[in-house]
Amino acid sequence: MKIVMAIIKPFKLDDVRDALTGVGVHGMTVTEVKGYGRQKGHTEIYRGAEYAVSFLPKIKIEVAVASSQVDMIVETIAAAAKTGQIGDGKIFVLGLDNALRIRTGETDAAAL
Amino acid sequence: MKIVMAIIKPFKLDDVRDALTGVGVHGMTVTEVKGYGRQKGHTEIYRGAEYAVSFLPKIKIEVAVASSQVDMIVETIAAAAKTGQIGDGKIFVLGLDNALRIRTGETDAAAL
Amino acid sequence: MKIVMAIIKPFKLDDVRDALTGVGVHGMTVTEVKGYGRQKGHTEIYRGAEYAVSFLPKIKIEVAVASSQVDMIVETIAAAAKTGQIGDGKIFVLGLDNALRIRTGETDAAAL
Amino acid sequence: MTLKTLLHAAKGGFGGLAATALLAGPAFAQAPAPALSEGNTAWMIMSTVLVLLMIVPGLALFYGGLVRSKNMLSVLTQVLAVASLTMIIWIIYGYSLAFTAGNAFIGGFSKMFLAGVTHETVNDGGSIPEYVFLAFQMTFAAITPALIIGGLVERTKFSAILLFMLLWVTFVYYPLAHMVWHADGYLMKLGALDFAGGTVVHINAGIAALVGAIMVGKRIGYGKDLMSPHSMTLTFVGGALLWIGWFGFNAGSALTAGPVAALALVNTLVATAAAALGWLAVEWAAKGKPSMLGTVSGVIAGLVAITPAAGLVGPIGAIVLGAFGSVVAYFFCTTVKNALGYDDSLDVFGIHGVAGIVGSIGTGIFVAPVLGGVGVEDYSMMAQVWKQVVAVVIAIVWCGIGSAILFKIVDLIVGLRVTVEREREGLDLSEHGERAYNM
Amino acid sequence: MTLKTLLHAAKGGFGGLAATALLAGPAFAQAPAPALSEGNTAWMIMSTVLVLLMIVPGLALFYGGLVRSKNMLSVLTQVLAVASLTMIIWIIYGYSLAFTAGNAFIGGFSKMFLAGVTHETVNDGGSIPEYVFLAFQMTFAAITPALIIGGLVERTKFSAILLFMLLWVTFVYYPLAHMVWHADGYLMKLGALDFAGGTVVHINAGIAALVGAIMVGKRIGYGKDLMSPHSMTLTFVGGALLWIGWFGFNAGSALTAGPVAALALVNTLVATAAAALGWLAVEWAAKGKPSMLGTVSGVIAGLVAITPAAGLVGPIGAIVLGAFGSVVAYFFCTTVKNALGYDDSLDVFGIHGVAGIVGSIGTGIFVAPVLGGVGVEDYSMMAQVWKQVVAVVIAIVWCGIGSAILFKIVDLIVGLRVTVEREREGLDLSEHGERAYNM
Amino acid sequence: MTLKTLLHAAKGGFGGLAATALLAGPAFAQAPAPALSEGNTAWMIMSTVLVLLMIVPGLALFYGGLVRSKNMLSVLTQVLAVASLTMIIWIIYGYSLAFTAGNAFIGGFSKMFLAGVTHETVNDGGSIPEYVFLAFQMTFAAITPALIIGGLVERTKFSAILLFMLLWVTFVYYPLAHMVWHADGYLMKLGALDFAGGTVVHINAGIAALVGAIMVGKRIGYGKDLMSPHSMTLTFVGGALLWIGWFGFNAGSALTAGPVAALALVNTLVATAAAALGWLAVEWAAKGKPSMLGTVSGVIAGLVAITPAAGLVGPIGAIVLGAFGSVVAYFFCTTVKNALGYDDSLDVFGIHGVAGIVGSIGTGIFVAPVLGGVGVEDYSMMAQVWKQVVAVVIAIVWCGIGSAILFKIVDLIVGLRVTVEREREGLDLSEHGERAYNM
Ligand SMILES: Nc1ncnc2c1ncn2[C@@H]1O[C@H](COP(=O)(O)OP(=O)(O)O)[C@@H](O)[C@H]1O
Ligand SMILES: Nc1ncnc2c1ncn2[C@@H]1O[C@H](COP(=O)(O)OP(=O)(O)O)[C@@H](O)[C@H]1O
Ligand SMILES: Nc1ncnc2c1ncn2[C@@H]1O[C@H](COP(=O)(O)OP(=O)(O)O)[C@@H](O)[C@H]1O
Repeated sequence: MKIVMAIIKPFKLDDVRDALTGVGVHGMTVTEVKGYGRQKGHTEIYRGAEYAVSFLPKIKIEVAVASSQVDMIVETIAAAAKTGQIGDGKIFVLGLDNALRIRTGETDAAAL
Repeated sequence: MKIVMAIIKPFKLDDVRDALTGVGVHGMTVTEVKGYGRQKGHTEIYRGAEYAVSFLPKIKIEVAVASSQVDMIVETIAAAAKTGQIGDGKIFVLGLDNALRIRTGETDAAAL
Repeated sequence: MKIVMAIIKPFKLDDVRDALTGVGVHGMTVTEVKGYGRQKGHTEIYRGAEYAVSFLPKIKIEVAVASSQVDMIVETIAAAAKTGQIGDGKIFVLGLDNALRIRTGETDAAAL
Repeated sequence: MTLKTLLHAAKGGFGGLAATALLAGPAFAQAPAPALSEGNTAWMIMSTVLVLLMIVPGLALFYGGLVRSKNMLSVLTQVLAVASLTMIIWIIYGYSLAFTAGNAFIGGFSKMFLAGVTHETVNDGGSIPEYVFLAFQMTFAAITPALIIGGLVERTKFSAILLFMLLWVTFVYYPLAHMVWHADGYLMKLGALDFAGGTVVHINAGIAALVGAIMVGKRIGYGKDLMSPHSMTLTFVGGALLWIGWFGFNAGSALTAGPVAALALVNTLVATAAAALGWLAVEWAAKGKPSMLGTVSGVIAGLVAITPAAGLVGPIGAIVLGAFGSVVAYFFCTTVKNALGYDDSLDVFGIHGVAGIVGSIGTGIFVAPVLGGVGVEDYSMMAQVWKQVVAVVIAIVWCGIGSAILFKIVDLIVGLRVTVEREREGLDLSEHGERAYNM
Repeated sequence: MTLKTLLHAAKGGFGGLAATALLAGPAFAQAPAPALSEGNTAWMIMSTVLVLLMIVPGLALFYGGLVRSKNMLSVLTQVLAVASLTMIIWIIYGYSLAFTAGNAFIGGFSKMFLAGVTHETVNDGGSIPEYVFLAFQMTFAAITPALIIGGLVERTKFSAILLFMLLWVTFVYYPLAHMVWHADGYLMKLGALDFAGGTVVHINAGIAALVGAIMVGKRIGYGKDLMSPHSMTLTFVGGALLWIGWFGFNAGSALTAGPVAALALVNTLVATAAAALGWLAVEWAAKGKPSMLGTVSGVIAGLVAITPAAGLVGPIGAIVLGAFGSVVAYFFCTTVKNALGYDDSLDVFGIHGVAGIVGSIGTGIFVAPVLGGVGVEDYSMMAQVWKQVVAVVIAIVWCGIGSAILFKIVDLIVGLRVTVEREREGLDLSEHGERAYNM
Repeated sequence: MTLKTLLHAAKGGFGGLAATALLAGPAFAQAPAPALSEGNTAWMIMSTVLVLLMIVPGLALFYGGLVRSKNMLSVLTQVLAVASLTMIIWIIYGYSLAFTAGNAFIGGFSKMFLAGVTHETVNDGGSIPEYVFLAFQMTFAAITPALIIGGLVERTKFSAILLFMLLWVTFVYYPLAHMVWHADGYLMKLGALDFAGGTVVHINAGIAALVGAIMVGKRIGYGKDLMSPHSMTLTFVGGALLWIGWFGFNAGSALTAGPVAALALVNTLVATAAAALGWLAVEWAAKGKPSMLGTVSGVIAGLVAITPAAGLVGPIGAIVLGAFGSVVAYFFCTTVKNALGYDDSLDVFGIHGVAGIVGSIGTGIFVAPVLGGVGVEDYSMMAQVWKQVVAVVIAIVWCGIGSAILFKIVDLIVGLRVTVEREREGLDLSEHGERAYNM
């Protein structure tokens, strides 16, 4: 199993969620994060004080999936999250040793 | 070493924290997240606009532990977080290559 | 590739960001988290109610890097985040199987 | 003495003003001498302050709480800047155009830059300094354009809003205020009743917002994305302060601290309470849950509905009018708007326009002495309701056409809408360079 | 002229009213003719608005800030709906039951639906329209039930709250108001002093909240989970607006804009300041840190303590009374409550009940001319304190028993408490279908 | 009758007071008899309440919104506690030191503990109870120290702030108030104009804050870390409430509800509107984006600039003064402060000090009848401007030296600054044991 972790633009969350549901993924965990990267930030001015803000709001999606599905899911997310503009984000795939559904005690693929 | 990552219901945080402390785990990192899964969301109405909200508040707990302790810790969390109702959450176990305590420079098991 | 995940004190974020930029890391993702550990929390009193708050605000930084750079980056973060006082935090290194830049479709090292 | 001659006795002032002299019961009869009254002046200064409270922070918070947090500051800035701008214009030529003699549709330029206004000039009733009268009216001329903002939020350029409001008060508001509240005004002469501004303020703003919402177009993602209000708490606070300030608006429109203001005070309490309960009840019945936003929306709808009637109907009439205005507004905001598909983002038309129309027409009914109202000379319900309908139609047509033309002109000069990227980033950062919250 | 005959001269009105005529110093002696006063009317309209400001947004924010964010809207909706409901009931029969002749415990139905109230009727003092008097009193009858909400938050059904409050104002509030403020009232005749509502409003609400807190039961997780206030900032704002509005409550209870109101103004400033410093000081000494919530709690405790005494004691007496009421309330909220273990969630009893009792009894002491008070006829400290104690005991017993019965009835009809799941999800979503914040 | 004798007729009272009697136009001439006026009393009670509204929640929110959330409660607590403390001191000896006869620089102790103040004593004009006059002045003596907090936030000990303010009102504020507003006062006799407190309140607070900011030192991370305001919304609300309350401050300084208050009302509206637009415009031109914070900062700058002039200049003069004060303050806050590098955290000097100076000197210009002002006897622009400059310089020197000495003393006794760890943790937790938000 793998954990697919995608960093995307906030306004793309609904699209990605719909796309994932479309390919049969029915669980995910989402976190509000701040991203630093090539996409340049903005300047904020409060009276005399000017601040260059380089961290931009992003959304992190984590989905645990069976290894066989990883490629399909990465592609699905990438397609749904893409605007073609700088700052679209990244998708990372990490190894996942075990999974457990707390409610039932089911493990691994059955837990997803 | 492993990272145990649990997604639980927010009101179970204190129980889980106490259970972990009880079995000798004295460090963890907690994040407020939103979960999408089998547990159905709710509908919000703001004047004419009805929104089906499918992301629910959850808590993510990350604990770095020695490999030998993983099973015990997973069980401890599962027991404390369980209500038996849909949406109780998941526990994921990921591999952890290295760990470092910034303050002392200790590494691996000593860093936890 | 690896994911370096550091838990640090919030006021050290700018220092760490600058240090990382200094060694050529131009991307990272940051999350506001709460940490539980050796650093003791504080007591809050609201009229008659006293609460011992044991979760303290921390910042989690995640950086995906090529395996060859891991040590250097861990050291850089550790140096920048260190105050020498309890609660400085941890650095964890996790395996990273794949990476993808959504905008371009570039993968692995090219995606970082 | 009765109230029969109410409107025909108006001599160049505000509807409510003439009312006062005439309402005078025995206790009052000894003191209608044209001397400054410290009591009336105290009340009218406070009324002016209360109407300003409606604008900032009242309206700004009521609206601001309903948008997404990335657009919060844009709403606050727009409300404050529009109010400031229209106050300065009021001094330059607004007061003159609205409240000096001219023709039936607009005043003249004789009081530009407040020419001739001094410490010694008084209002038409004679009991308060003219400075107080013009300040009170200034706040009405400032809140009305600010109300329109609710139809335009989250997508309209700041420059477009300023320019539009400048034109709109000049070509739409001042003429309508003159028609309704000046002795020579067309609607005043017709005998249409508008105690505190149902047509001039609420229908007027509601229609302009509707036209604007259609011409500016829908927000990106409207009807698809989650656009939940970023802080219902702020909306509650804003709504509550609107209620508080509205006592200046309604009871202040008596221009005196006497029985007319007293009646307006009671009506502004009970019509609003009834309207809050009305919305709460229909929503509870229709959707299964009574909401905070619904209850507060009822508050505003009730306040709007009682505005034209505040000093003219009895408390029971006020309760009926408030509850009815609220239920009709509920129906518009939840059903009609969705059916028609326009993005009147904060329901300016649905609440101010709709409840304003209900209130204006209802005033013609509940002013009837048999229904507890204060009556007007030679009252006939049919005739009065007809006059009210004429006033409503004139306001709708005048404002509808005028606003459409002005939005078009502004679109040609500066463009109405920000770019898609700016809209998505949020107007706070893209138009104002700030963020509302850094928690 | 002295104030000796203060209470015995009351002729069917509000305690403070009679006071005014009697307080008249030389400057005033020429003008007590029973004519409408624009100055008094202006002040009393503003006072009414100020008391409404105490309810919304004042009390709503003060309470709302103290709950968890998932229950914020439930508090706001409860406060607004309860106030709206009790205002409408006031028009229907409340004003009549409280302020018309009847027996020593309750009035009659002669003014149901405001029968007989017109533009020309005035209050007993004759200087303000009856409409203003009844509107002012309406806000008292609305804030008192709203105060009770603080003991019930985060777990009580919305329907239960509405039903309870409807019954409670009818069977507990109106009778007590009649007893204290009507010329025929039992406590008025007894000579118990209550300038602005220490017994009727604060002890009354405090006891009802305590009974409710016990009968509804503790919140899930009480004493175990972290239940920190979700926004202390809002609590501060609410507390500050309560202070602001309380000038209408206290100085407005003079029913005139003269020396009595002036004294109440000063006392409502300094008693409150002293109480804020009092809580801050004991907390600093006892816990090591002076808190914002403590300072604001002191503000409220001081306001409650000075309420029955506002126009009756001197400024130094007010300072002592405020500080003392605050310290006693501190002791109850921090020690007694924890010892007894009931969940009076927002300390309605601890602050309003306790400081109300201190203030009511203290009024009997500090009204003494030798302590700077205005005095009452044939004053004897022992006798007056005894009358005050009798009034307090009657209020506690009447309200305690009445509230217990009514809570039981409501429990049988609709049930007092939401389910565990709904409580855990939060009342905003489960009862109202909304969320307060979407940042 | 003209205003020529304005200041020389002042007999032991407030600048604005004497003005009133003299401003009396025909309508007023019949009624200057020294009897209590219910209308004036109503207005002055409200004015007092409005100034309190400026402090809490107005100023507290305006300042609080600008700090980081970890210091929010410290600001709220400081404002509330400082106001409470200085109100109690006012009763003990402040009123006496400021407003009883003494020498040209300070009053005496004859009214300590309000000795001799009764229901029957009135203010010098005779139309309001002395209790109201002293309560109104109490709020001025409370808001001025509270303003200073803005220069000290996020790093100063709570105990240091309380101690400093106690000393500061005693040795700096009361003497300056006496000099400016008492008939024997040095600046009053000189003929310097200060209608509502430009020197006593704003320059005074601005200078003290500047001295404090320098002596306490910069916040850790100043100029390096992101210190964005935690809630611009709260700052907006606070700014708006400051505007609302300022009508009590400015129009209340007339001490009557007549033509002078009316003029101050209009000026407080239009100077502020012009100042908001002024800041917005220069910022738009200079930085490319007009900001909410800029617009609100303009509001405050305009209010400060019109304060000394409120009842003395005409509306057009007010517009010019407001806009000019705002633009100069903009320049100080954005350019001069950065160049000099001191950490006057919330720009108390940049806004209150700078716009206060502009307003004080500008009053000498725009009071000219030829510029629409009300004039003073034997007016000569050069002479009057010179008097204004003298007053400004005296205020700066007196306050600058006094504040420096007092900060030094406080540093020696309790220490000015918290430890680095406490500062980093935030004052809310380290000094008050609470957190503002638990969302
Ligand atoms: N090396 C990295 N490790 C972790 N997150 C990264 C890394 N590089 C970029 N990110 C995340 O991806 C987001 C987008 O990256 P950015 O370089 O701005 O644009 P793009 O992905 O289009 O090249 C960043 O805001 C950050 O959250
Ligand atoms: N495949 C997944 N990957 C990551 N997180 C998941 C996944 N499936 C579920 N979750 C998380 O677990 C939570 C609970 O899942 P849900 O399906 O609602 O209930 P249950 O675990 O009882 O079957 C979700 O809200 C989500 O945060
Ligand atoms: N076993 C762990 N797993 C995950 N996070 C941990 C673990 N132990 C500590 N942490 C994180 O590191 C932070 C600092 O740890 P702490 O024990 O307080 O201090 P130190 O690292 O200096 O020994 C904690 O607040 C928590 O966020």
